[in-house]
Amino acid sequence: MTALLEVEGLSKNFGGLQVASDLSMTLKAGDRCALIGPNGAGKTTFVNLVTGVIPPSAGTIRLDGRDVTRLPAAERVRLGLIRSFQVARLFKSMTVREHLELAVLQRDRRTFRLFATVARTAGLADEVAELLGSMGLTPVAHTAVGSLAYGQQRLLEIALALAMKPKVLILDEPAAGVPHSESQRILDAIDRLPEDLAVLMIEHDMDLVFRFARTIVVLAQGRLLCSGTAKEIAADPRVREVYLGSRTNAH
Amino acid sequence: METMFGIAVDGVAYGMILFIISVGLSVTLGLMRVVNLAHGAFAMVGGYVASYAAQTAGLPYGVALVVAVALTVLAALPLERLLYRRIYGSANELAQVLLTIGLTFVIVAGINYLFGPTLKRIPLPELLTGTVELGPKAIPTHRAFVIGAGAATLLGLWWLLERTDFGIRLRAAVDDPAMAAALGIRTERLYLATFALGTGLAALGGVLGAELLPLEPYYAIRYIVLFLAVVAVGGAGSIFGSAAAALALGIVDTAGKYLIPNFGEFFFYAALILILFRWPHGFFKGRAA
Amino acid sequence: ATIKVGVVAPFSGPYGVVGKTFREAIEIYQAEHGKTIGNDTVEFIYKDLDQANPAQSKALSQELIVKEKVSFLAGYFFTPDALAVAPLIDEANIPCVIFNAATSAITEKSPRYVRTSFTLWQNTVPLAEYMAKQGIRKAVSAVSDYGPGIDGETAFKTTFEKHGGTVVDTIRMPMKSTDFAPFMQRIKDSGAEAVYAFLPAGPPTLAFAKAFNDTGLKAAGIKFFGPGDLTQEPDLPALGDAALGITTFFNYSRAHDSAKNKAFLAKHQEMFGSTDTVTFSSVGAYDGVHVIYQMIRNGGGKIDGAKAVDSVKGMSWESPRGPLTIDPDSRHVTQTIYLRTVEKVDGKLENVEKEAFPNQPDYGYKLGK
Amino acid sequence: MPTDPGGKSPGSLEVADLRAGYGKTLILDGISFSVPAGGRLALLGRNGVGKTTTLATLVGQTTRHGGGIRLDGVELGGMSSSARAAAGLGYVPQTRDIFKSLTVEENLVTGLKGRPRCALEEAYTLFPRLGERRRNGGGDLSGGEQQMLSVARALLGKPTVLLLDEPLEGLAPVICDTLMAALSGLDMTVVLVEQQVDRALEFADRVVFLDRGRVVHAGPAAQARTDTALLERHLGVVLAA
Amino acid sequence: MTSVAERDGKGGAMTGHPPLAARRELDWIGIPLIAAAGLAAYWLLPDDLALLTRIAASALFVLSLDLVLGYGGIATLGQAAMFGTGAYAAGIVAVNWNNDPFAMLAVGGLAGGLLALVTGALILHARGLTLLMLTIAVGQIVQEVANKARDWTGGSDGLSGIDPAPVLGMFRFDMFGHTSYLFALAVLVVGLVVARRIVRSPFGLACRGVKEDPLRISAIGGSPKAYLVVLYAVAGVFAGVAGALTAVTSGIVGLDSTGFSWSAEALVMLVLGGTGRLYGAVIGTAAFMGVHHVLAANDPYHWMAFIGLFLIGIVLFLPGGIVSGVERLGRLRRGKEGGA
Ligand SMILES: Nc1ncnc2c1ncn2[C@@H]1O[C@H](COP(=O)(O)OP(=O)(O)OP(=O)(O)O)[C@@H](O)[C@H]1O
Ligand SMILES: Nc1ncnc2c1ncn2[C@@H]1O[C@H](COP(=O)(O)OP(=O)(O)OP(=O)(O)O)[C@@H](O)[C@H]1O
Ligand SMILES: [Mg+2]
Ligand SMILES: [Mg+2]
Repeated sequence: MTALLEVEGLSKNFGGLQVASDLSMTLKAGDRCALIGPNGAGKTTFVNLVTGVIPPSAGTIRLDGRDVTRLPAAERVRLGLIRSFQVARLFKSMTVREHLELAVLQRDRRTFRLFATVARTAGLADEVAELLGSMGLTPVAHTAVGSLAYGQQRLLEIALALAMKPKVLILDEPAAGVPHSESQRILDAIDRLPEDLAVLMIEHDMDLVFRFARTIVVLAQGRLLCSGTAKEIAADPRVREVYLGSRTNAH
Repeated sequence: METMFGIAVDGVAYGMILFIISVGLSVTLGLMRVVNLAHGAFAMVGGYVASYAAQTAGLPYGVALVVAVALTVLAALPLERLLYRRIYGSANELAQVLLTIGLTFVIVAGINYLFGPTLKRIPLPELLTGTVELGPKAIPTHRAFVIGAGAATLLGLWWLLERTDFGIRLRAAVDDPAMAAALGIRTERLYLATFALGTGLAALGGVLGAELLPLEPYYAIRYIVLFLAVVAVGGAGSIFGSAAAALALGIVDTAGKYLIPNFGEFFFYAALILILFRWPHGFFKGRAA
Repeated sequence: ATIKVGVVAPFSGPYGVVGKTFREAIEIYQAEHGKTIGNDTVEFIYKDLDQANPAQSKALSQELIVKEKVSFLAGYFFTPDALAVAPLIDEANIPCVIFNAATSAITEKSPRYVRTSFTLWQNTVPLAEYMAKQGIRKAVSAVSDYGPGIDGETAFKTTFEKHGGTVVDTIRMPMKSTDFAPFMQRIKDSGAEAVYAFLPAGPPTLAFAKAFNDTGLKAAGIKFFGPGDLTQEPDLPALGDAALGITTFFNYSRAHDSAKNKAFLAKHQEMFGSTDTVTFSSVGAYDGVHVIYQMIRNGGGKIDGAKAVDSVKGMSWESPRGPLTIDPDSRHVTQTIYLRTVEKVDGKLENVEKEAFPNQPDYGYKLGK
Repeated sequence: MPTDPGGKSPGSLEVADLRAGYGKTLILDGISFSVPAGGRLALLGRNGVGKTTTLATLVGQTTRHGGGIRLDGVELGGMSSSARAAAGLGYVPQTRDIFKSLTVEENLVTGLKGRPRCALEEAYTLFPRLGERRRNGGGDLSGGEQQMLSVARALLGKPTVLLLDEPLEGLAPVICDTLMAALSGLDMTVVLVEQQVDRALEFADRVVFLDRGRVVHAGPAAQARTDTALLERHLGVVLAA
Repeated sequence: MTSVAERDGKGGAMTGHPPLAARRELDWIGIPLIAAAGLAAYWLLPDDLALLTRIAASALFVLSLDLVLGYGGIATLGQAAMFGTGAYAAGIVAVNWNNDPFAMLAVGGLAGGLLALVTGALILHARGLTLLMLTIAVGQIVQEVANKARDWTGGSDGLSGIDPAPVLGMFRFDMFGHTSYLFALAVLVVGLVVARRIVRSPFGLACRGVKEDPLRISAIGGSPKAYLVVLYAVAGVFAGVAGALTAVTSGIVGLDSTGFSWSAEALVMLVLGGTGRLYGAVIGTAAFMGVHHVLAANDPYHWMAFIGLFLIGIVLFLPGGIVSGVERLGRLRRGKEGGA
């Protein structure tokens, strides 16, 4: 299968602090990969580098064969590299529905229409309704996001990412703040995604990681510690020491 | 060479005056996140009190200065309780603008009513009149005094805000008032104290700067853009930033006036745009978002 | 019947004191001469225009004409505000008596303008001639960068050079300047013997005068001349001793020594408790009302704008500032310009008149575009 | 249980018929529970049932419509947030609420409540990570580091009652171990809200389940741990064996 | 597992956000209402057309500010730069080449839009106080240029002698102001309709997103700055047309039309009326200028104190502006009806 995302020798330092050193990784279509590692290992930084929120000190990033290392974040999004945020980042006074409308319009590059009407944009309503349904957000469609419970905001984060029709989807702790009872909903949504896209998930909830991931990559102190299948990782003594601790078991 | 020296000396002297009248705004705007457009009004009130104390009541300059600062702060405290307290928080920026403009109008009208529309002055003591020689340049003694006062203010504020627990608590309370309160920080008293500090500095600036920005009821509105410029260039909330900005703007303004007086204004604002283009958050990255 | 006069002037805002002087002068005139002429009562209606804002000036004047049905417009402190009403007064055929706005070109724009104040040219020409006569060869001009300032600069340069002097540097200072030290340095560096300076009355004049002293220009023997806006009476107490010895040319000083002025001041003292606010704009308004009264009298109760203006062309009278004549051509007052020096009189700073230059017309009329 | 029997250590918390919400919206509809001094209560429930609101009401960040909060017999209900903190409440909010513009060390200083600066070492010993980052801006920290900072900041003030809202969220499993061990060693009253039900029940001695702003079950934690039906009913989860 | 959605559905309905819906409704009747009120004023206050004309033209200007501030979150104290540029452009064209009022409006809008486009591209990377200062600086520079270009603009004397041709060759701009007012009112209403359209377009939606969180917009693939620049330019067109409208109806343009205080006054009027609601701009302008007019007429000396107290009162008792008060009333009434 084709490599959708190729990262080579990616490095970043903040002042004297080396947060990413020489990271390389490849995501192919159909990959379901989890990125784990101790707090402050550099996972979010890695995502920020890949998505273009911060510029790398060294290294290259290729998306679908194209070098995007110097492209601005928005440009990468348009090429299908989508992320969700670790802490929900939403437009507080806009409704759930408006969020999804905006995302879909933006994806289709229809946002510079000054004299069109959102309500009458062809196909929009149906697609938004479907997205709302898939995350169980239909009942709160007209609620301003500011007064949603945190868990629902997380679900909307995911819905937004899906609305962008990603090729590569990066989820930064998608289940943080979502109770176990509902994290299944997120996994279900991921399961329903087309097979030809790649998903990278960062998560500290090992239940979720082991249920989701086909491969796991472990990061520690800005370096790649090891990678492998869930079983291999769970058994790896180094990973147990720096990250998992003694309690966790792979299912 | 001599020209350059002249520009530098005049520029620094002007810059220090700008600093001393703007730094109070940096405190309220940068640290408390209140777009306090009434800053000029408080400076003006300070100036008028000093003028009254020195001219009508015949107090010596130093005493008048202290009285002015104290009275202005006293007068401002109820305002904090009644008005400002309700508009803290960055969600309220527009309300802040509106309220402080309204307050400014009221103060302007009040001063106009009480003291009349004509210019007022604060007589200088013998000691501060005349000039001091600085090589080939002579600068007015009063300005030299202001430079000294500015330097002292700078150090004092820096110490207070960066080196004491008061400073840390204050910045915490501004960053997230609810959490600060949950940690036991008495945010209301802290705000009150900081507001008092800001107004006190405004009054101090109003008195010390009166030679340059003469006192009249419209003082409150006339110079607010100048104050904002200093704070923006310095980075709101940064004391050293304000000083650096004031000096830079003072020198730019002086150079512009001296070298191309016919385009002085143009030069000043063009420089301002360039500086803000290069340092969009001010010289010292501001605390206010 | 009631004849209404609409007065547009700043009554609030930074120039609020101007409106106040207008109003005081009008009330004094009416107290002295009565509110009625024949069977008609003269009523003044005031509109506040706090800053130069021609569009607003026009709207207010329009309201005065349409709603209040005034027969005269008067006041106008700023040039653009006065210029704004030209089409209105022509359409409505109403005389407009300008109490202050000092750009020469105004009266060219409509035959219905009459002006009782002064122009920069009027003050500056005798000033420049005087400087030349004093043997001054090299001078600098420093003016505020706006219409009247540039009028002053042109008037000064033309006249001074015509009389053999050289203007070594012309400095236009931004209106919003607060620090004048750099300009002073430049004046010093220019090697001039004297400086001609004009700033509109207000806060900057104070900083300017202070800077002139503080930076040692005065000590260096550089002579200072300017129109009298710089030392207008209400600002003198604030200027303090820094003002002592400043020489200005102007059409009116509160200290003018004449029976008419004494009477005016006495009445002012009686009605308003002090004479602190009395200054050039007071007499501008006072004489303006005089002209309006005369127009009403001439018309015998009927007011036809064009005819009313015609009827006062060439009119002469004695004003608190001295003898005045309305020039039939420019409709601007020809008057005496005085050389004054700031001195302490009975512990109060005053512009004390030293020399008089009678019959000065508006030299600027129909000179510009 | 670490509380010494008859011990005089303060920290008994009593909540009676608490009704509160945001503005006019009522979220808590009469909640009552009590924790003895040194006791540990787990407050559990599904998404959006009002756990956070309960803790926020205890520290005075919501609108209280009625009911009482007593700490060692003293009514806190009418007090300001800062006065409650002075009375002994410590709070770790769900959203962490780090002061983003302050450095790590300055953040910790705000939690000292008058203790000397050398006490900061306690925090650095508990979370060495924070020691390494002490000069960093609080806003630059990674998610988990912020969580550590928030917990450490609350602990530094030596509260008599500690309110923890999902303190394990975003922490690596090893760090969770460390933190839970540290919390177990503390001699203070703790109210814990946590998604990791197994850890919460292991830690607590009593448990309260909330649903839609009401208490729907209260009992010993040990019993709840084994009662799968109970957990299924109130949380919708089944604990791994 | 019980359905979470059901429970949260209830929560959602409870915390549902009526203001938005209410806002929409009012927004729709708002424009016809303004047009009707404008016409009513024409009959009721025939002697005050000069004031009414100024209100209409100013409202259009404040509306332009609402677009940038209320819908884009661009804090500006330099909107008058575009207003003044439009006014001067229209005036210069009228004096030298073509005095047709529609041509003047077109030129003014074009000039304002162009200036906004160029300066916006230059300064809109900044936020907050920095941006505020940059807008002020641009305004000051424009004013300085207008002051220096005396040959074209008349400098501080103002650009006078603008004599617009009759509208459609039939209606002369006379001193009674009938034509001026109806013309200004018509332009304002058209402006409102266009603005409403823009605000509810996909572009308007995106701008609201940028206002709340520009970073999030780039995370869904948009360029916040591009939106803001376009919005700024569009608002610049509105401001330019407003300036041209003032030039048409007053026949003169002064330096004040580019000034800081005019920008600041517009801001006050907008916040007074309520930001982010188009008709808030109109109501705020009418309220401010109306109150000013009445107070200044009765007591020109101290109107300022009253205006100041009025502003303070609004902030304390009616945050969100006059319009929010109206909305609150509307909601109250609806609530009662629902309860009955
Ligand atoms: N802008 C910055 N300046 C300085 N240090 C930074 C900055 N951003 C991140 N760091 C540091 O880089 C390290 C890596 O942070 P990152 O957010 O990538 O961690 P993470 O792996 O996502 O951790 P977590 O699981 O806790 O979210 C942290 O120690 C953090 O303090
Ligand atoms: N600021 C707010 N304004 C209005 N309603 C709010 C606010 N915060 C929360 N709510 C509502 O209060 C209810 C309870 O929220 P709360 O945050 O207490 O739940 P929780 O039990 O902590 O849930 P979670 O597990 O998601 O953290 C929810 O329905 C939520 O929508
Ligand atoms: Mg992270
Ligand atoms: Mg919660």
